[in-house]
Formats: sequence, structure tokens, C-alpha cells
Amino acid sequence: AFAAKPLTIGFSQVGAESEWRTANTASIKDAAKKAGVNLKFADAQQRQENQVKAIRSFIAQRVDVIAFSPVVESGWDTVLREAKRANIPVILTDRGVKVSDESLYVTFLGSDFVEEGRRAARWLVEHAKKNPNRAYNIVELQGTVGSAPAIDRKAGFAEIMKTEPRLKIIRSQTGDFTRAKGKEVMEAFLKSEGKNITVLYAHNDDMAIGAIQAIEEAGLKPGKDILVVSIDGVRGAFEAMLQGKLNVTVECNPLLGPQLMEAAKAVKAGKPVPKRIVVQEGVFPAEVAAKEFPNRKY
Amino acid sequence: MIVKEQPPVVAATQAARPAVPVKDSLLSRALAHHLFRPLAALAALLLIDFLLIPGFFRLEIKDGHLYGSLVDIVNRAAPLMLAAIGMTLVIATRGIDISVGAVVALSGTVASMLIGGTMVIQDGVPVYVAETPMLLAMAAALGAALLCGLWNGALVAGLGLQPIVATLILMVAGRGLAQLLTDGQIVTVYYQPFFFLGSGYLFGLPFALFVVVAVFGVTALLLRHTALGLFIQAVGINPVAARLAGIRTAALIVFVYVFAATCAGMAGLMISSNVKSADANNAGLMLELDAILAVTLGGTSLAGGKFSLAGSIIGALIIQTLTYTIYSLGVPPEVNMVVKSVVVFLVCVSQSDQFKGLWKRRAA
Amino acid sequence: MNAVVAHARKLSSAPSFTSLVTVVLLAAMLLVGGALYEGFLSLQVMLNLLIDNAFLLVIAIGMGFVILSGGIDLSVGAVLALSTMIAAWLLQVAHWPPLAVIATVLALGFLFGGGMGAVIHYFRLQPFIVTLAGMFLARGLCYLISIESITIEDPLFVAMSQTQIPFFGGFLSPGALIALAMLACAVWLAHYSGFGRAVYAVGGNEQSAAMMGLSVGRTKILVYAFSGFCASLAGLLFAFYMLSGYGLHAQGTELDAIAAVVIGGTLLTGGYGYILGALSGVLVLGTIQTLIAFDGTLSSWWTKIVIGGLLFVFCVVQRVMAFKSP
Amino acid sequence: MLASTTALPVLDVSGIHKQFPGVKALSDAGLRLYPGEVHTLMGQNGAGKSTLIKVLTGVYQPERGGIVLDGEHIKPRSTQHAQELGISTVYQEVNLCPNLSVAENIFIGRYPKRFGMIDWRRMRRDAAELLARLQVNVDVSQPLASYPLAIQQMVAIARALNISAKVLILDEPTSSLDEAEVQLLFSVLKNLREQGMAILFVTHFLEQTYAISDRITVMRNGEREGEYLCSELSRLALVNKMIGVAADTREQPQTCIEEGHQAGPTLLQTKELARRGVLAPLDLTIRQGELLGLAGLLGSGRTETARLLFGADKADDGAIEIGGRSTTFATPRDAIAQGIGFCSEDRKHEGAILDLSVRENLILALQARQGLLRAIPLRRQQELADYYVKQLGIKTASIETPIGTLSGGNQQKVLLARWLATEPKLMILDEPTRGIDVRAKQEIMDYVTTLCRKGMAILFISSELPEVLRVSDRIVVMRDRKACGEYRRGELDDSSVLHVIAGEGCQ
Ligand SMILES: Nc1ncnc2c1ncn2[C@@H]1O[C@H](COP(=O)(O)OP(=O)(O)OP(=O)(O)O)[C@@H](O)[C@H]1O
Ligand SMILES: Nc1ncnc2c1ncn2[C@@H]1O[C@H](COP(=O)(O)OP(=O)(O)OP(=O)(O)O)[C@@H](O)[C@H]1O
Ligand SMILES: [Mg+2]
Ligand SMILES: [Mg+2]
Repeated sequence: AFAAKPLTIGFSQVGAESEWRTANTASIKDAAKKAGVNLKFADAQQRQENQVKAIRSFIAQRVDVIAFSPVVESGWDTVLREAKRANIPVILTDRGVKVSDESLYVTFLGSDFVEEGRRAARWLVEHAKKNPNRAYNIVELQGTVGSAPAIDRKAGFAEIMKTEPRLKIIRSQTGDFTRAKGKEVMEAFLKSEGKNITVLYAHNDDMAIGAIQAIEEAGLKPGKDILVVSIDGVRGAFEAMLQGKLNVTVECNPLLGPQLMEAAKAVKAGKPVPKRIVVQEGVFPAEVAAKEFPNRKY
Repeated sequence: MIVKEQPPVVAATQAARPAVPVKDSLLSRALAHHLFRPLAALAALLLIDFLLIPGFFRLEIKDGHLYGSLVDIVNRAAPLMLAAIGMTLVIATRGIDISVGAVVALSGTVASMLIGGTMVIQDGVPVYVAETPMLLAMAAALGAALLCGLWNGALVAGLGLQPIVATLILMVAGRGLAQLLTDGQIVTVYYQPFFFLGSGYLFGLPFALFVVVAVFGVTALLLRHTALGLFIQAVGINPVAARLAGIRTAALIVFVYVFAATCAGMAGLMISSNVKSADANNAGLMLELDAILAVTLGGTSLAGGKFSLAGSIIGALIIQTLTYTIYSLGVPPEVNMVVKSVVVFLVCVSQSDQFKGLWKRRAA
Repeated sequence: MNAVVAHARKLSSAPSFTSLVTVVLLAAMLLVGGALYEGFLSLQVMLNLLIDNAFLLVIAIGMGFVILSGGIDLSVGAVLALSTMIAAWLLQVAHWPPLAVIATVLALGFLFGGGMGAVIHYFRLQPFIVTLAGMFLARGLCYLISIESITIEDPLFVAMSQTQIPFFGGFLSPGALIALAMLACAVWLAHYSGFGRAVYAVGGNEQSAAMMGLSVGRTKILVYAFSGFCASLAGLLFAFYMLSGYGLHAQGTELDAIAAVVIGGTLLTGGYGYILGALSGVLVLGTIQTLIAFDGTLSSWWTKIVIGGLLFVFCVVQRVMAFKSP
Repeated sequence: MLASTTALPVLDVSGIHKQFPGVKALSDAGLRLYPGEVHTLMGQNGAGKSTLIKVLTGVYQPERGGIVLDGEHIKPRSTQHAQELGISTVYQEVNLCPNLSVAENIFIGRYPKRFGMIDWRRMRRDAAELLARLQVNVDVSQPLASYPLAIQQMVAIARALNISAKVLILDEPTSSLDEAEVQLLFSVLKNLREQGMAILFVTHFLEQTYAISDRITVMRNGEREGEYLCSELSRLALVNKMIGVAADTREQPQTCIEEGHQAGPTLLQTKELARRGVLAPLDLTIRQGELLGLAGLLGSGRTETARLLFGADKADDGAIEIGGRSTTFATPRDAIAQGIGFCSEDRKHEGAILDLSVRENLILALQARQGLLRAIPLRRQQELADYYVKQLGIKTASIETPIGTLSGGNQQKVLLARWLATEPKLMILDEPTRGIDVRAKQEIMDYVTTLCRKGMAILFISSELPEVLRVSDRIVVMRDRKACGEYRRGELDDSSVLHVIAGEGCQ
């Protein structure tokens, strides 16, 4: 009797603001199809209020499980309480939430942005240990001001960076996670700091790719004159690494679909699930790029 | 260039009438010129840069072309200037076009997808191959932009929708269409010749600058040597009277939207050529607001009527200089917006007649 | 409330046909939704339209006044965000009592709007630009307070957020009721107060209004102050709704509000339209989103295309029907 | 009834100077207004009448000069302030809000209230009553824009009358009213005079001046030329003082058309041209070289006829036959292509493009006909502009001055020139002499009739019956949106025409 009706999941996505996000969506849709799950997908166009609206409509439609990637961490108490009252379990993906009552969601499945920032910094610290004579003057391209990944990736990086006094951030500006802005800001940095810059840390690959163009146009060699470190691990980053223009990308895995479906089924079947499901993620320096490149799905 | 020009002919006829005494000094005439205040604002910004940012005005030759902050500003402002030129005409007819950003995304996407391109390494020499001939792809992109303009124009002139709502439809849907084409991916272009448009150099200057100058020149010529400028202003100031005077108001309105969209299309090509890719979700985001801002900073009223193309160009330069200044000064990103808004406030207020009055009263 | 009823009666005879068309089309859209999706027409879904869009309604009311006066206010979304931020900061960091916070936020919104109005009036600047700068300023100020979101834990705010007021088997939030009360006040203000009529007059012809002896300057400044007030009230409703303050809240809401007002039958050139139309405009936008959420198959881009398409169909039908009317 | 000169003036204005960029509008202007008198301010177009009134009512701040109201020096800061001080004004251009209802336009700012709310019912009732006193019976809840200019003018007057004031100023209130309305207005004014109000009145009609005023102040070139008792100033003397030369000996404007003129072949014919609710099927023949007058009361459908002929509104029935071919005009362009020009009665909304210069306004129709691409060379534009500025005596600082800064009458002349420049075959003139001074009116009509004699056909619409009678070769009388009679010149005279248009001598 239980299997007669397929499981219905209502999923509220943030939007389609980046390739990473698109890959994330595609993975979830594919996995749902494979698992025979009826997926109700709603796109929030990057706005929290739209996500809340979508969740409310999922509750009205009485879906079996609600999953969503929160736009921001805070502000979910009320609507999650409504879901709880309606006995619909909630799974978070990609980003966590801050709520007064942890029981409002069953599990959180996703990456840890702070950890990503730390990993990027750790790679640099290692690099610095191997090159005692090199200067490490870092320019940072932040994500959208106020967004969770920007805040966390900055914080994680800063935390580890402190352990190595030769690492200094000399400039930090937002590049809105886009190639065009990343390039524009990098151009300005290159004019005002010139050869002083030896490291670029970008909060995502797109900004790094844009900045790499700016570095080349300034007649410098990205990857050599200026080390380039970024986060996400999208296809474009691997291409850049193959050409030796990017030194390392810290993976932030968007392929959460299969794990989400599994968790949803387990929740519905009443099996216990851990409060935090960690996603498998790696750090890919340029040396392994060639080997890894064929495996990339996004 | 303002359309109601005071061309040399007038000066000549006036000079021919000896009875008319020349009262105004050159200086006071310059002060009264409509471009004076936008130019003064730009100069003030540059002065701040000069004082605070060492080497801001330094220009060097690198790889056979000019290299420096000023070059960057002009290069970066190019798409904005194009969009502002188109927007100026739309605003002059009392309209507004908020779909500019979406058109930028759409045209960039169409071009990038069609060109695509791959780099093939043959005997250690990279060879670039485009999927569709580049010119054809660019024509297709501009064609798509043109269609967008027709659509906007038809909604405004044909159906009589209010411009802001009519173009809101495309603003929302246009980006969606672009993303539909790319499946939400960023389309990267690997075809070297395409990059020339956005980051190439001609005679040591950015090629984008030549494109802007060409578009500006053609537009200015069109306005000067046809009655277009007069008609646009007439329609903008009093559409009823313009119709009764025999002007084809509907056709004119469709034209300005098509023109604006085509300019936006060119801006889109330029942006995607510059970053060697098309990002349907982010390309040209908020460009419409910047374009409108540029037009108003240049002294054109949003209520329609009198307009100044040159003013809009200066407006665009003001905006880009400001952005660049913020980056170069090392303003923390959290404060960007506050700085930007304060400067915009100051520039606007300093341009108003009332401010001048205040100043005079103080001095007296 | 009396005023609303009286006004509703007047609408049917007055030259407000566009607004009426909107209502008819809204009903048609709801019926189509009901036919397509199970449970769409349930009471709670309808009430959710009000609950979820309460803040938008309040913003649209303020925007309605501004547009009626012939201006525009692009800063509302940012002022909303700033209000949530100030409220959250005052409550969580400065530990002010909640009522004082509410009063402060509303007063600040009023002043912020009034300040922009004064700049617009005294320096004869274009509203579009001044409020655009106001938008940058308000968003920028949010980040000065904090770039991270601040969770609100104040009991009053939490209560406002989580109270469910029973309504014929469904429930409404206090926020929705506040928005409806605000709407009633605004209708009264627009149609039964000297200020409201002066707004219409200024929108109809500013110069004439001045020649008729109306105080154009005061009216314009007050209109923007009122819009700022509405935006900060919307900010409070948003804070009730989300229990957080955040600089990135409600991005692009100004365009939604403008669209709602215009769809509700108000002319952007000023002087023509009804404040009540804001409600139908907001409900139309809300319904479009609900339709999409119920459909549940649209990808990100299809969502955009469908929103654009529905807007298009809506505007065209509205236009065509309005043409046919005498 | 004449104000005794011993009484103190309620308003004493003297030494007013007002300068606009490039123009000295007022220099040492002034006037004295006594309680219980109607005082007419006269002067040529651009003499500074409207500017003086705007100075009095706080629209403009003068550079120099004093205003004394009831013995106290005042400096009106705004119209609101002037109203509070007791000066109520009707400006030359209708300054009301088109989007508001008629009732609101009368009461805005001074609403009747109940329980702190605007009492709409009472406002409508009062407005209807007030307008009924001026014999205007319209639905006061409709927006003002839905009524023709004449009604709007009456509404503006009603608004001013409703303000309890010491001084009432009316700037050319009668320029778009017809005889009957003018008489009504005068009876109201006389009433107010009886009650001791001081009334300042501006008009270009000598008849009206002599019919109502007690005293006259003449302005010339921004100065006070002099103040006269109406009874002591002959018409001829008045005109001479306005113009400043004693050249014109014609007291009563002469018939400017020689008798026995023969019209040419048919130029245009309408066949059952009609538009539902606006105009009943109409057959009208217009011949080359003929001046056809349309007479009728306000609302009789003359403007509608003109608009249909010009394609400004689309006819839903019937056809226009021109050059032997039967067509209809969907847009003004179609009509212009056939050589028709149309000078609208509403210059502010349908004529002038206020921010554009005199030159640009003047060549606009010609340029539109030539098309977008064939721009008229600037030199040619200037020639045209200079020519017409001289021909029509347009008073402007230069041809590059924005038309919005010209005085009302001069704007009208520019608009006339706009159409003359297209050298039309048929010129439709709807109230072309609205707000134009006596002399200029004469000159314009002379000019137009000369063109007419050279072969241009003219359809002439005017609320001034004597003028229509004087110049028309043929007169079509309209009533209730129907043509109801056609008369050759000489068949009607001043008294019989009134009977005809009122429907007493017409089947
Ligand atoms: N706002 C303005 N800017 C510049 N010049 C102006 C302005 N208003 C009026 N003038 C000029 O002042 C002069 C007097 O104009 P005014 O309107 O007072 O004339 P008027 O006597 O009322 O004429 P009419 O009988 O045609 O109405 C004119 O030369 C006109 O061009
Ligand atoms: N005294 C009046 N009372 C009520 N309605 C009137 C009056 N005068 C005119 N109207 C309205 O005006 C409308 C048409 O007037 P309009 O002025 O356009 O006609 P017209 O013959 O061109 O008159 P004119 O050219 O003298 O203004 C009619 O629908 C009529 O209802
Ligand atoms: Mg005048
Ligand atoms: Mg008429």
C-alpha cells in the first residue's frame, strides 16, 4: 500500500545564478527521475520570500517531503513550524539554516563553505612552506556582499591564513561571483598595485576566470607570476588549469541529487538519518587536473 | 551633441548683423552650456583620482597598445555608453526601456553559442575554428536584439502599454530565453578573432572605443541631417500636437525602441567578447539602471523632450570612473554602495539650477 | 472599512474600468488555476496570497501614491531591507524594547522618504535618479550595520510571526491584517482627505496644481515620506515574516511594486488610478507565482519566461478590454 | 456706479519690473483697482498683461516694484499665498487638473468636509449649483478633460467666483466663449461689482470692454501707458494708445472681402461624413478660393467637423471626396498629404510644443510632410521663420526662443504660421484668432483672406459671430451636431444669425 503512491518531494531552489547552481538543479532532477520520485520544483529567483511562498504552497499541496537550498541562513522559523505542524519533514541542501529549534528540519545535506575557505588557505600555506623566498601578497575577489558563501569563504580563509605571517591580503573587493565583474575589479587592482600582487584568491571559479583574462591582458602570467586559487571546481576551472593558468580549485560539489533522494526515502520510511550529511569533496591542484578533467560532469 | 544645435550658420548670420552686440563672454557662454555641469562633475571625479590614487593618469605602451587606468575606464564604459545612446532616444520620446540588460544577455548568448569555437592544436600551433562564421553569428545576435526592440516598440506604440511595463515583460522573459538557449550554462567562446571586439586594440586604442565613436557618430549624423531629432523631441514633449502636425508617432516610437535594443545588442556582443563567454544570468545585470542614470547625469530629462547624446556619454564615463575609483581606492566592498549613492546625490544636486542659486546667494 | 465599501460601490460606475478589468482577469486566472491544479482554490491557498504578499501590498500602497503624484520611488525595496536590518540590530544588539524599535523604524522610514522628497522638490531633481541613489544608499547602509543576516528573537516579533488568526477554517497572519488595515487607511487618505486629492492634482498637472493654490512642495515631500513610511512598515511586516534582518532582503521588490500598481490600473504618468488597484495588482503577481509553484515542473528559465508571458497576456487582455469599453 | 476716485484703491501696483532671459517683460508697469469696479487691462499681444497678473498673484517675483493691497504692502510668494490674501484669479491658459472631476476642480483646496472626510455629495451638489448659475449643465463628476475647452474655461471661472475674495482677476476669460456665455459671465460680474468686489479683466474684444468696464488701463511694451475712464475714451483712441501710433483711422474693422467674389471649382466634398455620438451625417462642399464659415453655439459640433475633415478623429461612416476621388482620412498625415492644414482651438494641448523653439514649431508640419529624411536645411528654416515672424508680427526675442515663453497671442500666430508654411490647399482654422489683439486680428484675417483670394480654401470656425459674418463667403450653420442651413454672404446679418443658430429661423 505504501509503494502504490510515489514519493512526492517539493524542492525549492535558489535560482540559476551560476553554473554550479544549474548543475545542482540538474543533478536533483535526474536523481528524482531515476528514483521514481515525483518532484515539485520551484525556482525562487534568488529571493527568500519566494522560497517561503513556495514552501507554503508545498504545504498546501501536502507533499511528502520538503527540501530546499536556503537563500540565507536566517528567517526560516515560522514557515518551518508550519511544515512541522502539517507533519511534513524538511531536508536542507547546500546551505544550513539558523533556527531556534533544531527539530524543525531532519537533516542538512551539503558543503561547508567555511571549510572550503580553509582548504584554499591551507593549499597556499603549503605552497608558502615550499617556497620560502616567494612573496604572498593576496588580492581577494569576494562573492556578492552579504551572501553566505562570500562571508564563510572569507572567514575560513582568514582563519587559516593567520597561521602563516607571510600571507597578506592587500586588496579585497566584491566581484559579484561573475566573470565580467571579476575581470573589471582585477584590472583595477593591477593598475593600482601592479607587480605587487602575487596571489589571487577568488570566491568562485567564474571570477577567477575573468581575473585571469585581466592578468593576461596586463602582460603577466596567471598561475606563475600570480598564483590563482579559487573555489567550486567547475569545468571552466579545469580547462584553465590544463592551460596552467589556474593553480588550484577547491571542490564544492553540486551533485547532491542521489544523496538527497536517499535521505528523503529514509526519512519517509521512518529510518533514522544523521543530522548532518557531508558531501564528498576534494581539492584539485593543477597537477591532477588532466587526470580528473574527463570525470567532471559539470 | 544636443539636437537643438546652434550650428555655425546661426553664428554667421548673427555676425552678419552688426547691430546685435555680442554680450556674453566666451567664459559665461561656456558656463551656460548644457554640457558644462556633467563635464565639471567628471573633471571633479578625475581630480579626486589624481589626488588620491598615485599613477592614476599614467599611461604606458604595453604590447603595442596603451595601457593604464584611463584606458580601462573607457574600455569598460563602452557597453554602457552604447546602451546609454539608445536609451537617450527612448527617454526623449517619454519612454523608458528596462529590458536593456536582458537584451544584452540574449544577444551575447546567441553570438557566443553560434560562434562557440574550439582550439585545435595542430603541430603545436593553435588553430581556432568557429562553428558559424563570426560575422553571421554577430548578425544573428543583432537580429535577435532587433526583434526584441520590435517587440517592445509594438507593445508601446501598437498596444499602448506603458513603456515601463511593456519592457518589464522582456526584462523578465528575455533572460529566461537566454538561459533556455544555454541550459543555464555559461557559454565559453574559444574563437580568437571574436575577442577583438571587446578586448582588441586598434592604433593602440581599445577597439571598443572605435565602435562607440562610430555608433555615436552615425547617430549624431542621423539626428543632425534628418529631422529625426526634431520629431523625437516633438513626440516627447507633446505627442498629441506632434500627431496633429503630421508626424508618424507610432513608427517613430517603434524606431527608437528598435534602435535602443540594437545598441544593447552591440553592448552584449562587446561584453561577451570581452569576457570570452556569455553568462545569460548575469551579463548586463542592472545595465538598464546604469544607462538611465547615465542619461540623466548627462542632463536629459526623463520627462522626455530635449536630449543630449554627448551628455549621456559623459554620464556613462562619470559612472564608470566612479566605479573604478571605488575599486582603486580600496574602499571596502560593504561601503561601495554608500559611496556610490553619495556621489550620485552630489553630482545631481550640483547640476540643479537651485544649487547654483544657493551658491550665488551665499556669495552675495 | 466603511470607506472601502463605499468606494467599491463607486468603482462600478466610475471611469475606473481598467481596475475593474484587472479584478475580472484575476478571478479568471484563479479559476484556471483551480481547474488545472488540485487544491489550488482551497481557502488557505487564497489566504496565503495575502499572508505572503502583505509586505508587497504595503509597499505598493506607498508606491501607488508616488505614482499618482507623477513620480516614482525606486528605493522602497532597499528601505524595506534597511528597516529589517535596523529593527534586527536594535532588538538583538542594542536590546531596545520592541515597541520603541517599531516606532523608530517607522519614523526613520518616514524621514528617509521625506528627505528624498525634499531633495526632489527643492533641487528640482528627477525622482527616478534621487530614489535610485536612495536605493543604493539604503542598501549600502544595511551592509554598514552588518553584512550578515541577523536573526530576530524578540518575543513580540516571534509572536507576530507565528500567531495564526483563525479565519473561516483557514488562518491569516497579523501581518496580513496590518496590511489590509493600511490599505483601508490609504483608500481613505486618497479619496477623502485633502492630501490625497492634492496628490491626484499634482499628478494631473503639477503647474496647474500650483496655480490653483495647492502646496505642491509639501504634497510632494509628504508623498515620498509616506512611501518611505510604507516601505518601513513593509520592512517590519517582512521582519515579522522572516524574523531576520538582512541587507539582501527583497531585492527587486521596487519593480514588483511598480508592476502591481500599474497592473492595478494606475497610469505611470500620474493622476489616474486607484489605490485599491494595488491590491488587485499584488494579488495578480502573487497568483502568477502560486500557479508556478503549483505546477512544480518549471525550471529556472521557464519560470522567468512564464512570468513574462503571463504578464504579457495580462497586460494585453487588460488593454484590449479597456479599448472596447466606452 | 462708477467708483468714486476719492475712495482708496483696494489694489495699487506700481513700478513693477520683470525680466526674463533676453526679454524685458515689464518695466515700470502698474495699475490701480478700486472696489466696486470692473477694470479692463488692454494691450497688444506680448504687452505684458499676463505677466503683470502673474506678478500680482505670486507666480513670478518681480525684480522691483510694490504691491499694496488694502493699504498694506504685500509680496505674494505663491498663488496659494495670493489666494489667502484675497486675490482670486483665472489665468489665460486654463490651469486646472484635467484628471480630476469638474466638481473637484472647483473645490480643490477648499473641500466641504464632514467628520474630517471630504463630503463628496455636498461638493457635487454645490458645484452643480455654481455652474448652473453660469448656465453650464454638465455632469460634475466626470473628469474635466472630457469637456471642451469652453466648458473648462467656465469651470475655471466658477472656481474663481467661489473663492471669497476682494479682488477677482480674469485673464482673457472670454477668448473661447461665445456671445451667450459672455453675456452670462457679464451679468455675474456686474452682480459682484454691486457687492463691492474689484474686478480686473483682460480681453482683446473692444465690444466687451465697453460693455462692462468702468475704467481701462492700457499697457504697451511692458509699461503702463495710462489709465482712462471708459466713458471718456473712444475706441479709436483706445486702439491708438495700445498700438502707440495714431495711424489707424478705421474705428470699426472694415469688411475685408470685396463683394461679388466668385469661388473656384470644388476642392473637397464630404459625403455623409459621420461619427457616432459626435457628428450626424454631414454633406459639405468646399471650393477653391472660398472662405467657408462654420457658425454655431458651443457644442454644436464645429470642432468635431474640423477634426473629422483632418483625420484627427476617424469617421465611422461616409467619405471625403477630394480631387474626384473618394477617400477617408485615418490619420492627420492622410489629410496633410491631400494639402489640408488644421489649426486647433486648443493650442496648449494640441498645438504648441512648448519646449521647442519658434523656428522648430513653425517648420514642424512642413518637415513632417516632407518626411523624416529630407530635412529642411537650417538656412531655409530660418528664412521661413524670419518671414512669418515678420508677416504675422510675432513678438519674440528671437526665432530660437522656446515657444512656451511667448505670450498667448504670439503662440497662436506661430501655430498659424506652421500651417501657412505648408501652403495648404485647404486650411481649417478653429478659433484662429483666440486671444489675439484687435490689430493683429485684423492683420491676420487680412493675410488669410489674401491667401484665400489666391486660391486657398479656408474653413473658418469662430465663436465671434460678427467676424464670421464679415469674412465668410458662405456660412454653414450647425446645431446639435448637424448642419442645419447654408447661407451666402449677405443673407445673414448680426441679428438674424442669432436667430438662425438658436434654431428659430431654421427648419
Ligand atoms: N516665462 C517666460 N519666459 C520668458 N519670456 C516670457 C515668459 N513669460 C512671458 N514672457 C515674455 O514676456 C512678454 C509679455 O508676455 P505676456 O504673456 O505678459 O503678454 P500678454 O500681454 O499677456 O499677451 P497676450 O495678449 O498675447 O496674452 C512677452 O514678450 C513674452 O514673450
Ligand atoms: N453649455 C454647455 N453645457 C453643456 N455641455 C456643453 C455646453 N457646451 C458644450 N457642451 C458639450 O461640448 C461638446 C462639444 O463641444 P465642442 O466645443 O467640441 O463643439 P464645437 O461646436 O466645436 O464648439 P466650440 O468650437 O465652440 O467649442 C458637446 O458634447 C456638449 O455636450
Ligand atoms: Mg496674456
Ligand atoms: Mg470648438
